[in-house]
Formats: sequence, structure tokens, C-alpha cells
Amino acid sequence: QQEVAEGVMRIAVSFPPANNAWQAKMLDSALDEAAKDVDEFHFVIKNAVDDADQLNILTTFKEDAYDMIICLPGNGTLMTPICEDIYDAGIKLIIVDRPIDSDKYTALLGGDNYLCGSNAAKYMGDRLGGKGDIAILRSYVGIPIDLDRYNGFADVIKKDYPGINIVVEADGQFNQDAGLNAMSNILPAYDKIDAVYCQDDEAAVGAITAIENAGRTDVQFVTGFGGSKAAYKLLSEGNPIFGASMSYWPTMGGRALALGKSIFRGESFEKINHDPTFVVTKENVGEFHQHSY
Amino acid sequence: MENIKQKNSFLQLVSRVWKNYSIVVVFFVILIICGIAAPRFLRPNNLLNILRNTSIVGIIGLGMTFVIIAGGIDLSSGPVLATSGAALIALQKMVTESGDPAMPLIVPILVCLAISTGIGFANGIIITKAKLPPFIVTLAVGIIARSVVMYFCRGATIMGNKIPEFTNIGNGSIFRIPIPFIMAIVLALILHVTLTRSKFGTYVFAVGGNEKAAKYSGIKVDRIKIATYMIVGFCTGLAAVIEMSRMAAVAATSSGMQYEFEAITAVIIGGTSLNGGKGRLIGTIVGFIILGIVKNMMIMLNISPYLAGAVKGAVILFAVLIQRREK
Amino acid sequence: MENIKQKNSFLQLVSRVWKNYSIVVVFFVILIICGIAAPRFLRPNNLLNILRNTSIVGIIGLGMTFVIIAGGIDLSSGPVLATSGAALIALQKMVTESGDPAMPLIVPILVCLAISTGIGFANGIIITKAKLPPFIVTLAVGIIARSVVMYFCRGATIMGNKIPEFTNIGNGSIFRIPIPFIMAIVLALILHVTLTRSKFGTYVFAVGGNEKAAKYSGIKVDRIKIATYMIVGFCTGLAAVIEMSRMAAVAATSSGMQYEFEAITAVIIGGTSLNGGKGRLIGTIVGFIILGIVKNMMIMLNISPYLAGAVKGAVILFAVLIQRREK
Amino acid sequence: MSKLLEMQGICKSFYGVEVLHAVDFSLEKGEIRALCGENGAGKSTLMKVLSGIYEQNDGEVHFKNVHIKRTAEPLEVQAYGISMIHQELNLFDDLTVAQNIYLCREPKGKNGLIDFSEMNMEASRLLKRLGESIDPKTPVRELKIAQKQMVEIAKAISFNVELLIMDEPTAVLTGKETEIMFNLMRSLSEDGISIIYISHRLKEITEVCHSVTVLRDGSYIDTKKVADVTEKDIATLMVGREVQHSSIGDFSGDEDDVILEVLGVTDNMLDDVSFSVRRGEIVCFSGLVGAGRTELMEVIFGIRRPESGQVLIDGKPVTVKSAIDAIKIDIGLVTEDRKDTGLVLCRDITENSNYVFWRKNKGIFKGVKKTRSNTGGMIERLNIKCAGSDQDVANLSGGNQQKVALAKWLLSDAKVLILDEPTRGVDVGARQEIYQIIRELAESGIGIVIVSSDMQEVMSVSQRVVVMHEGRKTGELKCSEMEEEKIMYMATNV
Ligand SMILES: Nc1ncnc2c1ncn2[C@@H]1O[C@H](COP(=O)(O)OP(=O)(O)OP(=O)(O)O)[C@@H](O)[C@H]1O
Ligand SMILES: Nc1ncnc2c1ncn2[C@@H]1O[C@H](COP(=O)(O)OP(=O)(O)OP(=O)(O)O)[C@@H](O)[C@H]1O
Ligand SMILES: [Mg+2]
Ligand SMILES: [Mg+2]
Repeated sequence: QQEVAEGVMRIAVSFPPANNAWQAKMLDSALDEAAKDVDEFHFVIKNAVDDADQLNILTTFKEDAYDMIICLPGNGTLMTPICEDIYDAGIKLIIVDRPIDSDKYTALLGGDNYLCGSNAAKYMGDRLGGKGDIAILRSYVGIPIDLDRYNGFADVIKKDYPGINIVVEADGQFNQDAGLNAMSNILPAYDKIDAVYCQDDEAAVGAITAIENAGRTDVQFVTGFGGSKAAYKLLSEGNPIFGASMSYWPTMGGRALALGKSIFRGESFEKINHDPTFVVTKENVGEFHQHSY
Repeated sequence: MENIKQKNSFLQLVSRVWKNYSIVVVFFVILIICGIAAPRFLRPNNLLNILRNTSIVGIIGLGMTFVIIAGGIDLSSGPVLATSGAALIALQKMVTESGDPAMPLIVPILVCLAISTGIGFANGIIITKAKLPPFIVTLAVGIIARSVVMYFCRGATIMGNKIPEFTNIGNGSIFRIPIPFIMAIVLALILHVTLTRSKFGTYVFAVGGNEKAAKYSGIKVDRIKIATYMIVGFCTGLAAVIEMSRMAAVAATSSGMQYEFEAITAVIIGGTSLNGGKGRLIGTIVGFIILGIVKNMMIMLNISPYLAGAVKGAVILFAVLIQRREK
Repeated sequence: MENIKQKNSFLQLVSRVWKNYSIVVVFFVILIICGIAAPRFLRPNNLLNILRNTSIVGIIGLGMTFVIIAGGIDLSSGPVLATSGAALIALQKMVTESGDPAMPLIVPILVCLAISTGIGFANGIIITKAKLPPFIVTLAVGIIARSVVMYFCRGATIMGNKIPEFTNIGNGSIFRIPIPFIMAIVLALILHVTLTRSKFGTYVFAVGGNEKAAKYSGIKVDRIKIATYMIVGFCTGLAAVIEMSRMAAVAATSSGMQYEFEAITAVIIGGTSLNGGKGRLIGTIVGFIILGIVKNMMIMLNISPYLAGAVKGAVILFAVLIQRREK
Repeated sequence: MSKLLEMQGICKSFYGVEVLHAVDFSLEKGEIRALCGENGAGKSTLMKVLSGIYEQNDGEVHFKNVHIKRTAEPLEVQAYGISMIHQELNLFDDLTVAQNIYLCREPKGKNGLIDFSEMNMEASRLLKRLGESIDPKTPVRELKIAQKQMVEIAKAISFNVELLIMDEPTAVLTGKETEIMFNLMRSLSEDGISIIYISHRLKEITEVCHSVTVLRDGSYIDTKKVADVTEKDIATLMVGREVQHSSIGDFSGDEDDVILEVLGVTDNMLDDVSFSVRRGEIVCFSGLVGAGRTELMEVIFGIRRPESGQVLIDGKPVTVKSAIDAIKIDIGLVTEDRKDTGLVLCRDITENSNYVFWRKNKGIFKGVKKTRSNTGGMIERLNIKCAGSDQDVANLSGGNQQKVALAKWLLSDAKVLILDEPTRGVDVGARQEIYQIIRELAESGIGIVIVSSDMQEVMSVSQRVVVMHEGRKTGELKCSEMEEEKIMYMATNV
């Protein structure tokens, strides 16, 4: 039983399911941060199995009257009501990665999937000289991050690069095998694919394997997303078709906990903080290895 | 001789009680263990919270019990919840020019129930008329339903109108008892009476026990089966109403994800056999509360999120093991 | 009278052939439809690619056929693939100081197969000795296995040693035929002979058809069941070897996700009944190829990812419908 | 010389209820021993203990002076040379006849796999010996119940047995097969093989057995030489009182008051069959296995659709497309295979006996009081031996299961009641009671059709007999004209 000594702050952390490597690293960095300063802070970290479960967990946290709740909403819209309730109940609330549809929170440490998607579109549009046929490997079609990453990309392409055609979309599902399978199905169907936008690094690694296996030379480059070890390794090895990874790092999990600690310590903080986004290429990958997952 | 008979019938009584209520015993054992491991667990607020949280899957489980007793299975519940829930939100968020809801709340709710019951009906019709295995039919119908709702919502999360009458369904309480749990209990009572006292209930058992014999006894086997799928459909619709009202929003991709497995797990933990012909609703209720307790305790005891699955799996095995022991 | 009898036996023959091979007919119909809808579909490269992609789930399906014929089910295959695959990668990536692999490749592969077969054995033991329903046991064991591998990998993707001998297993071809497909076919042949020509195969049918009668006939029912779970475990281990070698990496959270459902779907499409007692491997093979074709065609025809599910569900229903029609 | 088999003080309980009380049983080499007793007396249970299916709670078994362990599995017991034909069929529907017969003893070819051609050949030889011409490659699913029973017998004798246990093998057989089987039993006995034979047909016992052991309520009563007793003595020993046999006369009611009329029914199994039943009349159908009697009844009950022909009730043509339709117009059918089509084994006596009653009466609820009195009445009237009306039917003895199947239709208020082998597995005492009930039903104005393969039953219960052969009606006799030879003659159509 976790009865906590007087003066120790109780902080609860709620994450969506750890069903991909990015999310797992998020959890891992949070666990690392939670293991520090144990005489000042007591952390409970919980992954939900789905949205309703996350709602239940947040409700449980609220009932349990934690001093602070840190929430990475699996679905920002769905978690809005409970987050508002938490804030209204006087509990400090930090929202991580994805915004909720409300400004009732103490602080936001946001990643920016939409911006990363736009970065990818710019990178791709420029490298292709504004025209070409491309494929997209999405990341669990329909979930909020998928839509952000997709819309960020597609909006810029539509607006700034009308010569680029999105010829096919498939699902890369945040993992290498799915990326490999999806790409290996795409290649025989299209004689010419100039580039592939993968909404996840792991899927990109799989897609590259498929392209290499098929011996296709028409594909000039593939872009990934997120910042995974496997992707950075390919980049630093100088893989000819891996163009760039649109990175923002799951280590923000740990940083969110650190932010929480600093708030209790009375340090000043911004309400809205955006984690920077990077376009990681062969050239600059060396600087970023320590952030990868 | 007399003596033997009496002793026997006493033993028989004990064995019968244990057979029928072992799950309840298991339940109290779990409750006590939890209370000792984490005294906070027993706080009324926490217990009520567990009841609220488990009611949604529980309501689906009640309907699922009927289907499973009749020898079927329904793997489409999750997607059906999303589909009917999406319809509910779409109608509920419509407003007139003056900003009032375009229709009384009851209309979207009825539409939601009609859609879910309708899909249940479709499941039943395909299974009985085309004579296809329920596992594959409901799996396919579920995949299709999820896909259709994704298509219409373009995958996005749709927010409804946040009016108190609506959000109160899922979030409110009456005399501190969560409304979803009250709904689950009322529904359970009605269904329990239906299952044990009505002719229909007996026919459900008969169809699951021996379909051919049921047919030869003049029971309209197909109708009974279709009815069970409509019941689980209706229950899923009701669960959708609660789920939608809790968040006043629906996520096309993820609403109701995996609920069918949670529900089936609760039914089996409750002692209903997947072979059909046997089962009871009280078991299902205890089954879903046990699942809720497990999840809650994982938080209470701050178990490593990586190991949460291991604990859950072990508790499920333990729960079914204890009550099957006597076989 | 004579005449009638002859007519009957001819009709019976036709009906028997159709009953046993309707899935093959369905298969060719689908092939032709696809070829017309998308001529690129029929290119050898594309077809070979489909075979390669579907072989992993297909191999699991072969083992699953045994379990299902014996009246069981295995919902733990996906997590077992991840678990045994993780062990494989962990050993395979070990290097000596000079950078050479620390052990011959065969060692990690054998360990992988041993682990998956071992978990299958555990499934079988729990199901038979504790007399628990396979659905819930394998579900729980799967949850536990996934959780354990997540715990050891801290949820991350672990990269192995990318040596050609290893990656060639999943990515290579012999005379243009993908190696995974060759493995699947060889395994299918061995298992087919086992199922139809060996005593063990007959007992598998007997146990699934009528467990009590099997026991009365002196069949060691428990052993047969355990053996089927070990077979599906072994097959899953083999699938893990291929899957791991394709990317030389394992993702604790996602490797093998949902493979059990794909495999079960393939088995049912192939005409094996979930009630046990009947089934055939040829059906499973066609079943998993059909599933692969569906995925491929979705891309060929550039169907909206939102509607992909609807198409898949419809094809599954169509495939089971056609071949069950005659019942 | 010591005995081949010695069972001493066998006790067996289910859920704390003792059903065998220290039973002793012994047997000589080459002896054919009948085992008799009322339904639920414990015959099957005793034999299941012997064959390793149940573990006795107390008592010992010695076979050829070797002690058989209490925990011995069926396979071990088989290895001693003991093989059993169960009361309920234990076949695998989706395996072939040959696979069923040689299950666990499949002939192996050189490559270690099953030698199917050898197996099929052996099976066909074995079946020929039993006078059956079934193709050994047919799946058992496609066989009729009598053929299935023959497969069971073939399976049992295919072992290298020294003791063969036969639990009511003739319940579904007709005279012809029974005769073949008896000859087989005699020749086995001459070869020194012992047989334990359970049957409720006492005539068969005096015909083929050397001696008879009687059980009553789970206790050993007596063993006698068959030469020293009459059928009546055996019945008295079983029931503990005298059993009255009675015959029935010709139909004496209104000849023109026809309640059921069947005209020219034809399909691939039936060839232009017509017959009629009058209000209050009992008509029996006799014939060999495969005569098409069951099919004819299924046509009347709406389970089979004929190619042509008509069914008339009370002179009006009716279209019966399903059991539901049939029940609506008050036709009832007690099916011949209680396990397959008669009972929901995993449900209790109350539910099983009231299904049709509930179907026929309006209302949503079951009606607890009425249901209870229905069930209680039936348990009493049919003397169903059970722990209570909430006992699962699966746990009843075979004969008592049959009574429950019967109860369902007795509670249905049928105008026309068809009974397909109604006393299959029912003991002599209860059988007489059932005949009595049938007579009472007839007297109350119901038309009764009985399909029976038991000649004694036909002789004692019917007012008229219709004989069929290969789907055709070959004759019809009034009670006063009935003679066994005549019926056999028509049934074989020579
Ligand atoms: N598995 C079981 N569980 C509970 N009770 C049982 C079981 N098997 C048999 N019994 C009970 O044991 C008693 C003896 O049954 P048994 O089957 O041996 O009778 P039997 O002499 O073979 O009767 P019949 O002539 O009707 O076949 C019956 O009262 C029956 O209800
Ligand atoms: N499903 C089936 N498949 C093949 N042949 C069948 C099937 N059903 C019935 N038959 C055949 O139809 C014929 C009529 O059988 P039926 O059972 O009607 O005879 P019966 O007179 O009722 O005999 P019984 O005394 O066994 O009830 C037999 O030759 C039988 O083999
Ligand atoms: Mg018996
Ligand atoms: Mg018959």
C-alpha cells in the first residue's frame, strides 16, 4: 500500500496503451524520471488499454485526490471532459503531447504532429522539385495522431506542391512488419513511386527493406517520423533511400514529469510549451542519437 | 437406505450451492484480499467508481450471456457500439438556428438503440439463414461496421453537445449509486427474469443445448437465435448511450475497441460455457466486477504498467480455476 | 429403385467433391475477378509477393487447424510469436569481442522454437489438467506472454544482427519462390500427412468430434489435446523465425499483433468448423492466401483506407458463404 | 477351475449418491450371461466400472486372476481383453466406418502410416460377417441408427476379446439383425469368449443366454441358469412383483372416424405409401431396418418434404412444413434417437418434459406451479427414477431418459401421437406401464402410430400392424390376424 509520508507530493500519470515503440519510450523515460527524487515525490504511472479505460483511470486518479495529474490523452477530444473536471477539482494538470479541446490545464508540453507532417511535406516537395508520385504509409488510419500527421502533410502538399500526386495510401501501423508488408504490396501495383511518406520511423524501416528486396530504383527516398533507433541507425549508416526522419521525441514523457516537479518546487513556467520539431537527416543525425527510442 | 438418501441430498445441496454460487465466493475472497492489500480500495468512492467504470462492458456482457447460452458468440459489439454511438452523437449535436438541440434527447437515443438492435438482427439473420458460423459472421460484420463508421467520420473524433441531461446519464448518480450501474442492475433483473422465468429463456437454453431436439420440440430455433443477437445488440446500444454520454464524443477508430473480448471474458469468468446450453447472469455480473477490480487494483498497487497484463491474465485464470475446480 | 439409387450416388459424389473442394473453386473465382479488376494483380512478382506476405500467418494457421479440429482454440499466438521472437533476437544479436555472432544461428532458432512449443505445452496442460475452457486460458496466457516480453524489452523495438544467412530466411527466394512460402508448403505437406494418414491425426479428429467417445475408445484425450497446442506453438515459433528474419528486429509491443485472429479467420474460411471434429489443411492454405489477396487488392484498386475493412469483411462473408451454401 | 471374471463388493457413487451397493458378479469362460434389472438399476454403471470408465468407490475386480487396478484406463482394460458396446452410441460422425471400427488399432503400413486399404478391407469383411453391406469408407454421419449400432458391434468384435460386454445392443435393431447377432454370439461363446449381455427384451435372454444375473436398485439380487427360469420369473425378480402381460383386441371404435390419413407419399426413400388411423386406434409399423418407417413418420411430422402425396387430418388436407406446423395441428412425434433429436441432455427433467407444453400454451412465462405439477405427475406416472425434477437428463439412466422423451409428448395434448421405438431401453415393468398409458390415450380418442422393431411389442400393443419393406407398404394385418411369421414374411417381402 502506497500511503505516503507527510509532505511528499503525489503525482499520477496517465498514458494511452504502450502499443508502439514511441509510446513505450515515453513510458520508459517517465519511469526513469519517476525513480528520481523519491523522497519528494510519489509517482503512479498507468497505461490505459483504450479510451474508456483512460477515462476510468483518470476518474480513479481524481477520486484518489492526487496533487497533480499528468495526462497524455490517447484521444484529446474524448479526454476533454474529464480533464476539465480534474482541473475544476483543483488538481494540477499537465497535458502532454496532444492538446485537449479546452484550456483548463496548468501546463501543456505539446509535441506537434501537424507541424512535423508539414515539415515532411516541405522536405519532400523541395527534394522532388515540386512534382512526382508518392505513397503514404499511415499510422493506424483514423486515430488522432494519424490524422494530425496526415493532415499536416496533405494540407501543405495541396497548397504548395500541386504537382505532387498522392497515388496510394496504406497502413504502416507503427511497426516494421506492417511497413514491410504494406510497401511490398504497393510496389508491384505501381511502376513508378518517387517517394514514400511514412508516418512512423519503424514503418519507414520496413518500407525501405521492401524497396531493397524488390530491387526498385525508382523510389528516390523515404521519410520517416518520430525518431526511432532503427531509423537513426539507417541514417547514420548513410542508407541511400532514407531521406529524413521528422522527429520529436518521446523523452518528453520524462520532461513532463520534470516540469511537474519544478511546478511544485515553485519554479516559474510557461503554460504552453511546444517541444521543438526537427528534420533529422544523414547530416545532422549525429547530434540526436541520445533522444532516439 | 433412507439415511443414505438424506445424507446424500444434503451433500448434493452443498455441491449444488457451490456449483451455482462459487463465483460469488470467489468474488468475496478477491474483495477481502484487495481490501487487505490496499485499504484505500475499500473506500466507498473507489468501490462506486469501479461499479461505474465496469457497467458499460457489463451491460454488453449481459446480452452476450444470452448469445453464448444459445450457442453463439458476438464479436461485433465494439464496432457496433461505435456505429450506433456515432449516430447518437451526430443527431445529438444538431442544433437549431437559435442554438437549442434540434430534437429532444430521446430521439437520438432511440435511433442509437434501433441501429444497434438492427445490426444484431442482421447478425442473426445471416447466421441462421445462411447457416454460417457466428464467430466469422460477427467478426466480419464488426469489421464492416467499424469501417463504415470510420468512412463517415473520416476517422475523426466527433464532439457532441455537452448538455447536462445527456452527460448525466453516464456521469451522474442517484443516492450516490452511479446511474450506469443502476441501469446495468435494472437490465440484469429484467434479463434474469426473462432467462429463468419466461418460456423464451428456456428455449434459449434448449437451442444452445441441443438445436435439433429443440427443433423437433417445435421451438422456432432461428427466431430464438436471432432474438439473442438482437438482445446483445440492444444491450450494446445501451452501452453506447452511456459511453457517449460519459465523453459527449465518439471516436470512430477507437470507441468500443476490444469491448467484445472484455464482455466475453466476463461471461466466461461468470461460469457460462462457450459450448452453450448452460449459464447464468449473476455470474456475468460478478465477472465484470472482478475485471473492474483487477484494473482498479493495478492502479492502487502501482503495478508496473509492463506487468499489468501478467497480473490481469493471472487473475482471470485464477477466477475461472477456482470455480471450475469441483468438476 | 435401382435407378434412383444410382442417381443418388452420383449426386452424392458431386456433392462430396464440392463439399471438399469448394474452397478451391472459390479461390479461382476470386483470382479471376481480381485479375480482371486489376491486370497488374496477375504479374508473377505480385503473386509471389502475396505468397511471401501471407506465409507467416499461414504457418500459424496450419497449426491452428489442428487445435480447432481437436475442439480447441488458441488466442495466444500473437504474443507467443513476440515472446519467442524476442528470445531469438536477443540471442542472435549477441556477439563475441571480435564482433562475430556469439553462437551459430541454429541455436537462437532452436531456442525460439523451444519457447513457443513450451508455451503451447503450458496452454495444453492448463486446459486439460485444470479442465478450463481453451478460449479463456489461451487469452490469459497470451496477455501474460505479451506483458512479460514488454517487461523484458521495456516495450522497445530490439534490433538484431543483420547477417545475410538470417535475413535470407524471410526475404530470400529459391527459383523465385519465396522461402517462407516454401517453408509453409513443406510444413503443410508434413502436417497433411500427419492429419490424414497417421493414427495421431485420426485421434485429433476423434477428440474434436466426440471427446467422451474418444475416451471410451481408449484414446489419451489429454495427450492429444496437449499435442495440438504444442503443434500450434511450434508453428508459431517457425512463424516467429521468419518474421524476425524479415526485419532482423522484434517489437515487444506490436510483433504478431492480431495474428491469432488472422489465422483463425483463415482456418474458418478454409472450411474447418470451430465445433471441432472436421476440417482440412488445404482449406487453411487457400484461406490465408485469400486473406493476402484481399489486402493486396485493396492497394491495387487504391480503396480508401477507411473502407478497407468493409471490403475485407464482405470478402470473408462471401468466401464462407459460397462454400457453405450446399449445407 | 477359477472364474474368468470376479467382481466383489463393487460400490459406486455419483455426487455422494450411491447407485451400486456392494455388487458381486462373476463369470465363467465361454459363458453368455444376461444382466437384467429395471431402468436405473445400475447395469450400465456396473459395466462402466468393469471397462475402466468409472472408478469404483469400493470393491475389487479380478480378471483371469489378475487384479485390475481401480484406476485402470479404458485402454488398459481393453488390453486385458475386455471390450464394451455402450448403451449410447459412441461413434465419430465425421470419421469413416472403418476408421471408427479400428480406432486406436489402425493397421500400420511399412511407412508407419495407417494402411487404409488394409483397414477398409478388414472392415468390410467384418461387416459382411454381420450381414451388413455398408461401404467402410462412408462417414458414420450418413448411416441410420441401426447401421450405426452394427458398426459398434463390428468394432467390439474386431478386438482380440475374451470378454465382450453388450449394453442393450438390440434396442435399435430389428429381428433380422438381431438373429445375425445372436448367431455371432453363439459362435463367439463356442470359441471360449464370454459375453455379458444387457437387454430389456426378456425373450432374447431366454433365447441366447446361458444364465442371468438380476440387479435391483443397485443391489445384487440373484443369478440363475436360464434353463431354470421363465421370462416371467426374471421379470418378477427384476421388479420385485409380478408383471402382468396383456394383449389388446381389434379396434372396436367407429371404423369411419379417420383422424389421420396418408395418401401416396413418395420421395427418394418412400414409394407410394398410404395408410390411415382412426380416432382411438393404435397402429404399429413393422419392418426391417431401412424399411423407411422413420422417414414416413418424418413426412407426417413435417421434418421431411415428400415429392408427392398428401397428409389429411380429420379428412382435411394439411401442409406440414415443420415440426412447428405439426405441433400446431396436434401431431406429436417421439423420435427414435433420444440423444440426437429427443432431449436437451444438459437441461433438467422439468424443462425437457415441458417444451411442447409451453409451446402449445399461450403466455410469456413458464408458469411455475403448472410446470411443477406437470413434471411431478409425469415422474410419478412413468416412474422416472431421478434425484429430483431438477436433475440434468444427461445423468439419468438410458431407460429413464427415454421416459422423459415420452413425457414431453404426453404433456402435449396431441390428437395424433407418433411413437418411433417408444420403449427403446425401457425395462419390462415400465414397458407394461407405458403400454397401459398408450391404451388409455387411445381410449381417450387419440390416434396412435407406433414404429417398433420389437415383435413382442407389436404383438401386445397394436390393434393393427402395417408392414413395410424398402420404402413400400407390403401388408396390413388386424390384431386378430397377426402372427409373427406372417409379419416377418411381409417385412422381408419374399
Ligand atoms: N454420470 C452420472 N451422474 C449421476 N448419476 C448417474 C450417472 N450415471 C448414472 N447415474 C445414476 O445411476 C443410476 C444407475 O444408472 P445406470 O445407467 O447404471 O442404470 P441402468 O441399469 O443401465 O438403466 P437402463 O436400463 O435404464 O439403462 C441411475 O439412477 C442414474 O440416474
Ligand atoms: N442420411 C441418410 N444417408 C444415407 N442413407 C439414408 C439416410 N437416411 C436414411 N437412409 C436410408 O434410407 C432407408 C430407410 O431408413 P429408415 O431409418 O427410414 O428405416 P426404418 O424402417 O425407420 O428403420 P429403423 O427401424 O432403423 O427405424 C435406409 O436404406 C437407410 O439406409
Ligand atoms: Mg443402462
Ligand atoms: Mg427408424
